[in-house]
Amino acid sequence: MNPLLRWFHSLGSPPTFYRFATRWIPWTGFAALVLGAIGLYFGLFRAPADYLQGESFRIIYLHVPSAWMSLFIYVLMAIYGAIALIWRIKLCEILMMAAAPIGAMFTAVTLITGMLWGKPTWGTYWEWDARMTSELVLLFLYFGVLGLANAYDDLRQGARAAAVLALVGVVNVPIIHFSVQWWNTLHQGESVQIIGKSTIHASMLWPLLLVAAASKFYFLFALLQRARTLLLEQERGKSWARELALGAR
Amino acid sequence: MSDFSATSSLLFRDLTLAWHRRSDVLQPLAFAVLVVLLFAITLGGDRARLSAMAAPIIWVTVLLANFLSFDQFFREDAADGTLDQWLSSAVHMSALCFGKALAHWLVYGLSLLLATPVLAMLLSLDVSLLPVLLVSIAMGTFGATQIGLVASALTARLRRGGILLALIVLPLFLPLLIFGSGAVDAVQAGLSARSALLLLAAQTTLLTTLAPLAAAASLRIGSDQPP
Amino acid sequence: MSDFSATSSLLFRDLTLAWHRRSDVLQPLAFAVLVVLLFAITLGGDRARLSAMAAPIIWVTVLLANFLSFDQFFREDAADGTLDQWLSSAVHMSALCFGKALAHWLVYGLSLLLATPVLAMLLSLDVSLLPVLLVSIAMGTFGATQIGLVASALTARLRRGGILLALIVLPLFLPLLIFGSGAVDAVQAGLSARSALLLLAAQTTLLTTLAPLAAAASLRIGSDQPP
Amino acid sequence: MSLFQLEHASCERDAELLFRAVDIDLGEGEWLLLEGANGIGKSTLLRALVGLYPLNARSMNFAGVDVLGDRGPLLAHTRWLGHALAIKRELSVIENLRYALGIAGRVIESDPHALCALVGLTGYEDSPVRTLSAGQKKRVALLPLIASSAKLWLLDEPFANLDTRGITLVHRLLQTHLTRGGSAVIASHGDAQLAAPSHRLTLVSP
Amino acid sequence: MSLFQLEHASCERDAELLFRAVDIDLGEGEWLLLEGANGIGKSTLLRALVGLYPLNARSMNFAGVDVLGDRGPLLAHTRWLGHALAIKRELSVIENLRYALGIAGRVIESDPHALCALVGLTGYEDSPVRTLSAGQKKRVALLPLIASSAKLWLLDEPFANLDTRGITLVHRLLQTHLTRGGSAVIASHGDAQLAAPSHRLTLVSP
Ligand code: HEM
Ligand SMILES: Nc1ncnc2c1ncn2[C@@H]1O[C@H](COP(=O)(O)OP(=O)(O)OP(=O)(O)O)[C@@H](O)[C@H]1O
Ligand SMILES: Nc1ncnc2c1ncn2[C@@H]1O[C@H](COP(=O)(O)OP(=O)(O)OP(=O)(O)O)[C@@H](O)[C@H]1O
Ligand SMILES: [Mg+2]
Ligand SMILES: [Mg+2]
Repeated sequence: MNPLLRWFHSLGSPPTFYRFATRWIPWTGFAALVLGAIGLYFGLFRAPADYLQGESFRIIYLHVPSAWMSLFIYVLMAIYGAIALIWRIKLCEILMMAAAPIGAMFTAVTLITGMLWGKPTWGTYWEWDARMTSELVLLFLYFGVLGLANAYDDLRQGARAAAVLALVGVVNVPIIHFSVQWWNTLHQGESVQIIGKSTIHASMLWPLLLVAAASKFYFLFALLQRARTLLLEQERGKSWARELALGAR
Repeated sequence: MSDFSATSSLLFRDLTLAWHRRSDVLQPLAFAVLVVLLFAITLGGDRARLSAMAAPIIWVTVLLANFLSFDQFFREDAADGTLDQWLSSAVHMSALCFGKALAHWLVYGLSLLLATPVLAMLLSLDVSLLPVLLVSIAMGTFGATQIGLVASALTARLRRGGILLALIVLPLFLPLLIFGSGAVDAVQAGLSARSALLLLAAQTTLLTTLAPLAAAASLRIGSDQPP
Repeated sequence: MSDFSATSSLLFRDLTLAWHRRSDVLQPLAFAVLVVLLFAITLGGDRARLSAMAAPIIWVTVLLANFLSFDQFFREDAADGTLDQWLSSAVHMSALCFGKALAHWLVYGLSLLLATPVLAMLLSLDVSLLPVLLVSIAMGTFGATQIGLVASALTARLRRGGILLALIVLPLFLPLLIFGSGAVDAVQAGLSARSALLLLAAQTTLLTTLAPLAAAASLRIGSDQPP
Repeated sequence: MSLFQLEHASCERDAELLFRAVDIDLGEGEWLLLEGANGIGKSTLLRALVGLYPLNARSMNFAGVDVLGDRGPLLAHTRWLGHALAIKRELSVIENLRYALGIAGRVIESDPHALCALVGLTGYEDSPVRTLSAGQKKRVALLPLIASSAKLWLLDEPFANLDTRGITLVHRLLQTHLTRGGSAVIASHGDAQLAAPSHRLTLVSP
Repeated sequence: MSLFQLEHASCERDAELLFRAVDIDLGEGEWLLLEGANGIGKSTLLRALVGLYPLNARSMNFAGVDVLGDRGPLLAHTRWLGHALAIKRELSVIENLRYALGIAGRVIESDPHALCALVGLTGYEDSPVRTLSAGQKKRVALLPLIASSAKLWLLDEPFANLDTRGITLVHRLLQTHLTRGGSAVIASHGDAQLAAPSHRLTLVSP
């Protein structure tokens, strides 16, 4: 077997994953903290004010990274769901379930920061604009996944049902991303390009990228922590989990 | 071959049942007419305004009426033990799910499609918009039915599926609504509806291929609760 | 006195059942939010237009959501034999019917009433119109529930009640709608809503006194068809 | 004294007579076993007695009062149990009992746990009925019957789905009811051998 | 030869064992009577056998093939009948039969009227099932069973609601099935005395 595959496979066993998570949780949390602190410091205090929007544009450092994360986490959740359904890997069910509330949280932050930003720039908190609407719908999708998972008495059955929904819901992600092009709307189009030239000034860009990286690490941190708890809950009958609980006491 | 005969058998069964319950089956349709009628009455004064909003109102109404019909997808088969009977025999569930969706569309989708000109008339929609409205509604309801298939399969066994069904269906409807009513908007604005319709068609095709598989996988979840 | 305790017992039973099925019970509510949301999305561009139409849209939506809930009035009690059990014992049917309507309003009507401010917000209704909207919706849903009681009692035993229910309920809803949304219109136009509200109250009172009697008489019809 | 009297009764379905004219004369402490092939009309007859189905009869008396026209006096002292069990899946066993009695304008007089024990549902008092087995559900349906003070029981296949202990139990409940001066009409298929009925009525098609 | 083998099987509800480990070894032409008190887990066991409920077992074989992981080979030759009858009220008796078989990818091979006569439903072939009595509905549910060519029957209380002739009839159908090399597991409460089972399994709580 290919060594990468073998590593992945061994990680799939609950006790191994538990140890892996325990090892990496502090590091990811630390990275998130440091990167976030630097990025936010430069973004909020050092970057020049926008010539059009003034100081209110600084909300971008919260809004855009969480907007990216809200989409990214959904896609990731769907991938975990697909793996869970096809290969019946229990760990992926758990990762999926662990990712959902974090994604919902980022979606909520996007919506709230967007609304706060909308008031000074567009003069209204809410507008039935394409991107806002579809982001709201993304929040509903997250709620649907969470609600469906909780509606089943059995944890694993709930996870499988939620996985189907997560997969089916993936169609919404491109819609949210491209909505600014498909509809003529208030919300602005893409200004950060990975390939090609960004339309945003470098002194504004690099703190943004730092915060974005921090949000990724924060996600990893929260994901590992939640997954660890879920894993213990699901495996509470198994011997390794019992030993661990005894050892902790 | 046996899958095909099973699917067509289920199709005929569901159509027969729908015929026996024709009055219940027409309820979503009645609902659609009702909504439009009430809107026409309340907004009736200003005819130009009404006709400008006619297409989106019709699209929303049709999707909502379709949503109301989803309750019927698996509820009865789950309650009277038929679903368990299928799961405990060697039938090909995704073929059956395809048959169920087809039957459902022929009953509910088609009747809504046929009612669309009436709805358009009630809201004094510009007649030139009718063709694109009909085409988009035909595709849209077919796609919506597939969404309903999956959502109903996911909630068929749940004691408390009600609000979940709404929560699941609504986000998935949105893309259909965007491109569907977008197509009509485009024509209304003098543009070509081609790209919107193509995107709608792509979505519907994708849904039609994937939904029966997803539904089949979902129906087994929760079978430990007898009806 | 025993009638009173029977009615309150039924009331508590229905509220308990509603609590157990809270997710299903919220479906009409979800539906109302959904309708308003979709309308807001499709008509969203023009804010002023939306807010001008907000009150009639809300009234229509609330009545429709209420209509959807009528399906639940007697269907289950008829299906599991409870209705037959009542008819074959010495209970006072009209007292029970009154209890059923009250429970139904407390579950569906009240939740719609509580959701009305949210609907108003979604459609950016003028805040000054909210009080009259709430008062009219409160009375309107109560009257509508009584209408639903009678209509559901008439169709409880029918195999194919669906469209009949709509046909019975709809014409009866119209007076409520006219005076209810009329009251809001009056305030919007700077006039007094008093006479519209009084007429609405008169209707609701009349319905509340007569509906339980009519429903009790109707439930016996068709008892020769076991569930 | 005769508690319930029925003379020359028959029911029709689609303008055809279901069974030949039947006569019932039931005293206090007596019970009647109603037999007959599937589809002969046992359930229909029981439903007709409580007024859920049209009944043709020469006369029908309960405790000396004519109840052919107005079933009121009969229904006040009768409990009928049909094929549909009239229990709510979401409610617990005790809730089902409480509301069934409450809606009839009564309260539980004896201890509900003792009643549950009587029908063999100890330990399931607070389980939602949805989670019970078929035979356990049947027992739940019997609860309001034994908690009520009805003089006349009309039971449609009370033994179906019950295990042997459950059948004995129903017979014991019936005996208690009879010794208190009650009466019963019980439709059943041969499970009733455990106790000898006072009367036996076998429906036959005309 | 042994057709169906089950070793050391048990089911759990809410993390509690329902019944003690059971073993089944059923040859062709043999049938097993599954007994036990109400709520012991008979229906649950039957559901678990066809994969509707999680089953713990050491092994499970059908016709020599292991079917513990994948029920496919078992389900292709098995018909299970549960408490819910899986019939449609609005459809007629024959329509119910036709669609039940059709959806399983089969057609009615014998004359449907002859099949109806076999279960005693002559004259009701075209009646909507809604208009049948309880026992007649049960007979309708038996139709797809005898029209199928399933090797293994798993029947949950097939005798409930049937009259004495109906019970004899089911036993006759069962005999025919067994002489053709079929097998059956039948959960029932003491109505099965008419014919001696090849095996008897009484579930008891652990
Ligand atoms: C509730 C209201 C809002 C919501 C739901 C929202 C949602 C989003 C989402 C989902 C993205 C990520 C899109 C993607 O990467 O595909 C995004 C990006 C962005 N948003 Fe918002 N937004 C809102 C309000 C605003 C406001 C008021 C502004 C500023 C005037 C704004 C400026 C931006 C910018 C600059 C980006 C980055 C665009 C890019 O580089 O791709 N947003 N928003
Ligand atoms: N809703 C109905 N509409 C028309 N005919 C009906 C209806 N219900 C029952 N029947 C017919 O009336 C007859 C008597 O039915 P009933 O249910 O009284 O029989 P039963 O003696 O109780 O039988 P079982 O032992 O099977 O319960 C049957 O032949 C049946 O077909
Ligand atoms: N949906 C459910 N959820 C939780 N527990 C259940 C559920 N269904 C059944 N049970 C419990 O499982 C046990 C076994 O039930 P099962 O239906 O298998 O019994 P059974 O042997 O078939 O009884 P009967 O003879 O009454 O049909 C019972 O104690 C019951 O309370
Ligand atoms: Mg009967
Ligand atoms: Mg059972």
